[in-house]
Amino acid sequence: MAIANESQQEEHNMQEHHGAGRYVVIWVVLLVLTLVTVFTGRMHLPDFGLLLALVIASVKGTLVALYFMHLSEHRGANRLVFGVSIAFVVLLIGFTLMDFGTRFRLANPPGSQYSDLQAVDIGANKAEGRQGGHLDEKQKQEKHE
Amino acid sequence: MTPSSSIAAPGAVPGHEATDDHGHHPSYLTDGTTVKSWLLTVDHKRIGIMYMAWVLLFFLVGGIFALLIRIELLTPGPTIMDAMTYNRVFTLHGIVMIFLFMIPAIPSIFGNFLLPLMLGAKDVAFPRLNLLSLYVYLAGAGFALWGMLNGGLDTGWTFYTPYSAHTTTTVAPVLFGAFIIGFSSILTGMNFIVTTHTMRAPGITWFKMPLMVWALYATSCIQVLATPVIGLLLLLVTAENLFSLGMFDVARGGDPVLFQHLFWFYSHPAVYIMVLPAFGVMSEIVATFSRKNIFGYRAVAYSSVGIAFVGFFAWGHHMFVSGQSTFNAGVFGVLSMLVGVFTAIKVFNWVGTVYKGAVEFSTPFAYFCGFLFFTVFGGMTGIAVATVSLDVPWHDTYFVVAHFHFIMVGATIMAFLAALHYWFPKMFGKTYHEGWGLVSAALIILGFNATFIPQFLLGNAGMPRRYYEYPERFQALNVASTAGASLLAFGFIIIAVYLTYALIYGERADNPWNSKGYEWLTASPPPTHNFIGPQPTYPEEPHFYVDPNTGKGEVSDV
Amino acid sequence: MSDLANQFLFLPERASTFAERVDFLHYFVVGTTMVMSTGVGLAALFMFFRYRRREAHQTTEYVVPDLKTEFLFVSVPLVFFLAWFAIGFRDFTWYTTPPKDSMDVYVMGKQWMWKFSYPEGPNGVNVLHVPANRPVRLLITSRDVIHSFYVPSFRIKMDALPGRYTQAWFEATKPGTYQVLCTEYCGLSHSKMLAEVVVLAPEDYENWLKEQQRGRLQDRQDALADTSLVPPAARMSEQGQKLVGAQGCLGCHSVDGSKHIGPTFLGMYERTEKLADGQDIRVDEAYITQSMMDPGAHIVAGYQNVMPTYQGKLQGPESAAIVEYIKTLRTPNVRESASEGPAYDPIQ
Amino acid sequence: MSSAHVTPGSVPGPKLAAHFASLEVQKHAARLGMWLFLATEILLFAGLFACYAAYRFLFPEAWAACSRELDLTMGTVNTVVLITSSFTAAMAVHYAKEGKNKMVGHMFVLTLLMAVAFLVIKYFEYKHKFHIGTLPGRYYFYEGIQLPGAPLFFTVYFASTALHGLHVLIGMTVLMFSTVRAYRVGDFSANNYTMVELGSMYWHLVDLVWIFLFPMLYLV
Repeated sequence: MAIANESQQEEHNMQEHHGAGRYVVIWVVLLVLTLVTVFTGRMHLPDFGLLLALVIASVKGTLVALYFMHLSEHRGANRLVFGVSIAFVVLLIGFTLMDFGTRFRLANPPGSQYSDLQAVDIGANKAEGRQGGHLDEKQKQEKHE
Repeated sequence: MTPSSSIAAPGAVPGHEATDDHGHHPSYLTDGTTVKSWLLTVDHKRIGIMYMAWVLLFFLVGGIFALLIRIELLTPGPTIMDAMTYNRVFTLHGIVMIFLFMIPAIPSIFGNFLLPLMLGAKDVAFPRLNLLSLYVYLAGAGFALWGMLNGGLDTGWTFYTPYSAHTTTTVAPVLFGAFIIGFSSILTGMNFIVTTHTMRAPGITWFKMPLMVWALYATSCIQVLATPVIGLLLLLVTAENLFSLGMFDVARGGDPVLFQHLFWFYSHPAVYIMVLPAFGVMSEIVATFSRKNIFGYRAVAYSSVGIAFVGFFAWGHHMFVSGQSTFNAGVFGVLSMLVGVFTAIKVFNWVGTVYKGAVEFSTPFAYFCGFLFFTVFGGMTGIAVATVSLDVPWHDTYFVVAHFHFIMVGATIMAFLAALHYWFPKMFGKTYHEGWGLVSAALIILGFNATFIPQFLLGNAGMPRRYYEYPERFQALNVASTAGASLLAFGFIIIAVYLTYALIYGERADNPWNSKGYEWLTASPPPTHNFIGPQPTYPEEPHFYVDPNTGKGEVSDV
Repeated sequence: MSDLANQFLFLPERASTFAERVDFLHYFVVGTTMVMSTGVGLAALFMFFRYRRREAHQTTEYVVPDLKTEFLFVSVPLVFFLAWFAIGFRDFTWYTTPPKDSMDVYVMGKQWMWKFSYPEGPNGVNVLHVPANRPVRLLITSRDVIHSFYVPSFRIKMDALPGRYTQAWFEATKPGTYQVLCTEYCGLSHSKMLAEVVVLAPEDYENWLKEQQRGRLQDRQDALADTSLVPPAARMSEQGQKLVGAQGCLGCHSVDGSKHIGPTFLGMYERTEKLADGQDIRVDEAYITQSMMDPGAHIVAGYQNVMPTYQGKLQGPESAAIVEYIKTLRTPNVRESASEGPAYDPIQ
Repeated sequence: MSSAHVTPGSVPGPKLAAHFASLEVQKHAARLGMWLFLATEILLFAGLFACYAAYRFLFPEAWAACSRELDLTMGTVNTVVLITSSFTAAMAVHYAKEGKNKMVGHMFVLTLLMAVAFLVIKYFEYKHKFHIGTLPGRYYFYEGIQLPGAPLFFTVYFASTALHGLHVLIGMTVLMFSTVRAYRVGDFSANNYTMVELGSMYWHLVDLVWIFLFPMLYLV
């Protein structure tokens, strides 16, 4: 039996052997990025703080995947698998958030940013836990708009 | 280009004589007869057979639950059980049929048995993981059964919170069992994907793979990508039920609709885990029994992958009236239509395959006819319930029940039975009685229709699902449905009897269909390492029934 | 014509504006499905016969579709599906966007009954009164698990989520009584969670509203076309609610948990009370009935023996109805006024 | 794989299972299988990420307040520890390719030590939370933050860190096998390092998940 083409290709790619220096560089970059994200995180940027942190995390994650996990040398199916799984995570989260953002406002959890209902309590212990909500007078008048 | 010699003369299969006549190479069935040689085998064929034994057992269990449900619904009031028992019975019917029967049925039995044979490989890529997946499945089934024997649960197989978080029935072990079965499903899926990528025999390029392999490949992708999400969700609900973790707890600001999003992110693709392998089986069968190349091979192959992909992004059509946003309903509605188009392509191409073919109306083909009927109507009613406003009255009524039984029970069981009959000689080297086969196929197709067509009408009339008692105006249709179910049960009994008989006393058969599928080019039953001697040359194309003298010379376009 | 179709499809009576839209699309979808699948089926049957096998090892021509055929296979269903979707989504948007002048009704599902209340008006258990030809917006919530509010004749359905509101609206087209079913599995008596919508002609509705506001008892029998539809327990509890008012129970017993001359009815059923003589008693049907007939037999600690006997004043069914009503007040933290918003009590 | 045999030649090589066409295929299969398995792990965490995203979207204020309640120093130290452990795991693969089995073992021991350090730090974080009452759902009794959604943050926090911690434990087990093999058998070489590679891939995934969990939980 001959070798499937894919396997040959991959073996060829994996023949490359890099010096340890490459790993050290990546490691240092990862540590620097960690410090950067902690620094920017402590600034508590109002709107895009989490976004910035996630962008930095994605850069770090990409470095780990490409170099520590050798995805830069893998081709074909391996990359596809990784790419598809990341895409599906993004789509799962995207569709779900889209729902919360566009829902009838009273159908979101009371007390949340996208609800007009006030939380009765935060449900902190066994005795509470009766989170409902009520409409403000103002909102009652507005609710048809 | 001329087809290979092995295509021209199906009788002269290399290694065939050696196996049967001289006995040097025992078949996989006789290669080791001890119990240990079965239980610890890594042979994909034996694992497939062991899966078959267990899966059929759970099919029986689920079927008994189904009959109990139908008997209970004979009268508007209580008939043979109380409400609590009924609620548990329909839940267990769902769980057993979905997690223990439908998901492993075709991939784990026929996929395991056939995938390496169809690819000309000696085994799947990870034989020991394959065996592990069987035992993981049994461990999960054990947990679930233990939970059932300890009272069972009454949440419905959808486990919606907050009900599942608070019910006092035995939720945790059954959920944990389903979680474990998820691992088995993932292992099988991984194994199939890697096998398809790395184990194809020389000459088998992607577009020379039989359509069954394409379908299994697409199924495996769904299994690998979707199952982890339900695994996590089952853990969260178990934790909610046992320790009040609070992830979906309304009293803490949690959102039960978020649970539904995550649940259907798995459970909608899971529908395709159940039905895509059925599409694969039917592609094989329609080609073999009309002795024709598949009309639009690439279209059928691509549509399998397309269904697998788009199927992931249609989940919200289960939630049109759940409080989900109108905007999301629109997005999911459009995406659901695409799934319908992919299925339509398949249906047209199957019918097109018969054109200028040579149809032999034997048992598997009878099931193909039933399958076509159930797929068309199950699929069209699926499109209908995904048509956003129509879902409002139909949601959670018997219309939906009838729709998914048409697809999952109708189409998938047709395919399961067709596969069982079609590959029975391959698996055991024997044939069954054709007359009984046709009679029971007719009975079963009739029985399905008699069971589920009244349920469509019940749904139109407004009877909600999971009802223990119902207003009297629904009784006539319920009685009709129960009558159909008993017909169905009768059909299954006949099949069980004549197949068992055939297993023992059946006539010796090698390739009774004169099929040219690659799996038929080795002996029936196949030897342990699948092929003996020089491996048969792979045909120019899968499903190839062209006259070797003229070849593809006369290509007729349509 | 459409009546015939409805009968053929077993569709229930069509009694709202939304139902007309849904049914139109329903006929369209069923019609095209039937035509197309009959076509495919006949083609298949014809070919099964025309191209039957003539010899065992028969070979066949190599037939592949050209691009045009495949394009047809894709585009024809796609066009139909998208057309259905376009109509369906238009109607759905219409259904999820209540008109501005619609009247609000609050709907609360709980295991296993429906409570209806109007922002300024009366409450009802398992019976919702609405005027015909006027848009009604339902603000639906649940107090425990997810329920789903379904009126087959109006073709409307919406889940009731605990702790928040979902909305649905309808405009009933003709007076009558229509059944409400729960379509989201909600536990033991899911299938008994029935209610009814009574659609009244506008002037009848005004009269009904006035009567309610005057607090007078209304003869329920007039409004109900089919008495078999409402489950007995729910009907009894509603009767009990009226009796409690009529017999003056509320003079001494509150239903909102506040302490008055007598113990509150709220959460009384199945509560364990300490009696004046130091014993514990579990409040069940027997105890409530006994306390109505012979109030002095067991006095709850902290209360005076001041209640008159109702022996002879209440018939057997009437006292049973009061017991049923008290049972419905079982869960603590009942909120009587609807506009306060959704509340949620986890099941213990 | 009963009929496996050792490839001929003086260099100790990996075993070729009978059903594979060649070693290349076998390695390719193993690697692809591992990537698929990692994909399932990513989607397992995706469920939690979706819960996180949904509730962060709904309760941004509670999220910010609760996130500040976490110990950023410990979190940062843990991130550094885990990244470094990932680095040593990568180095182990590097040495395995060069056939330096001792160094493979050393690198994995370092990795394992850092994994233990990670868990110890996590233990102290948990302990503090049990003390002040920043606990999931109904067990929440912290007075400092009274915003709706606060108990949910800690549900997400505990669920995701506990699941991640479980993966740290599984990863440690996997690496331990490779470590023992590197010291005892010492047959890793340029054409036999799949076991080291796959083990370290798993460990990188554990790191990868934490790289995302860290900003999500500590730096909102």
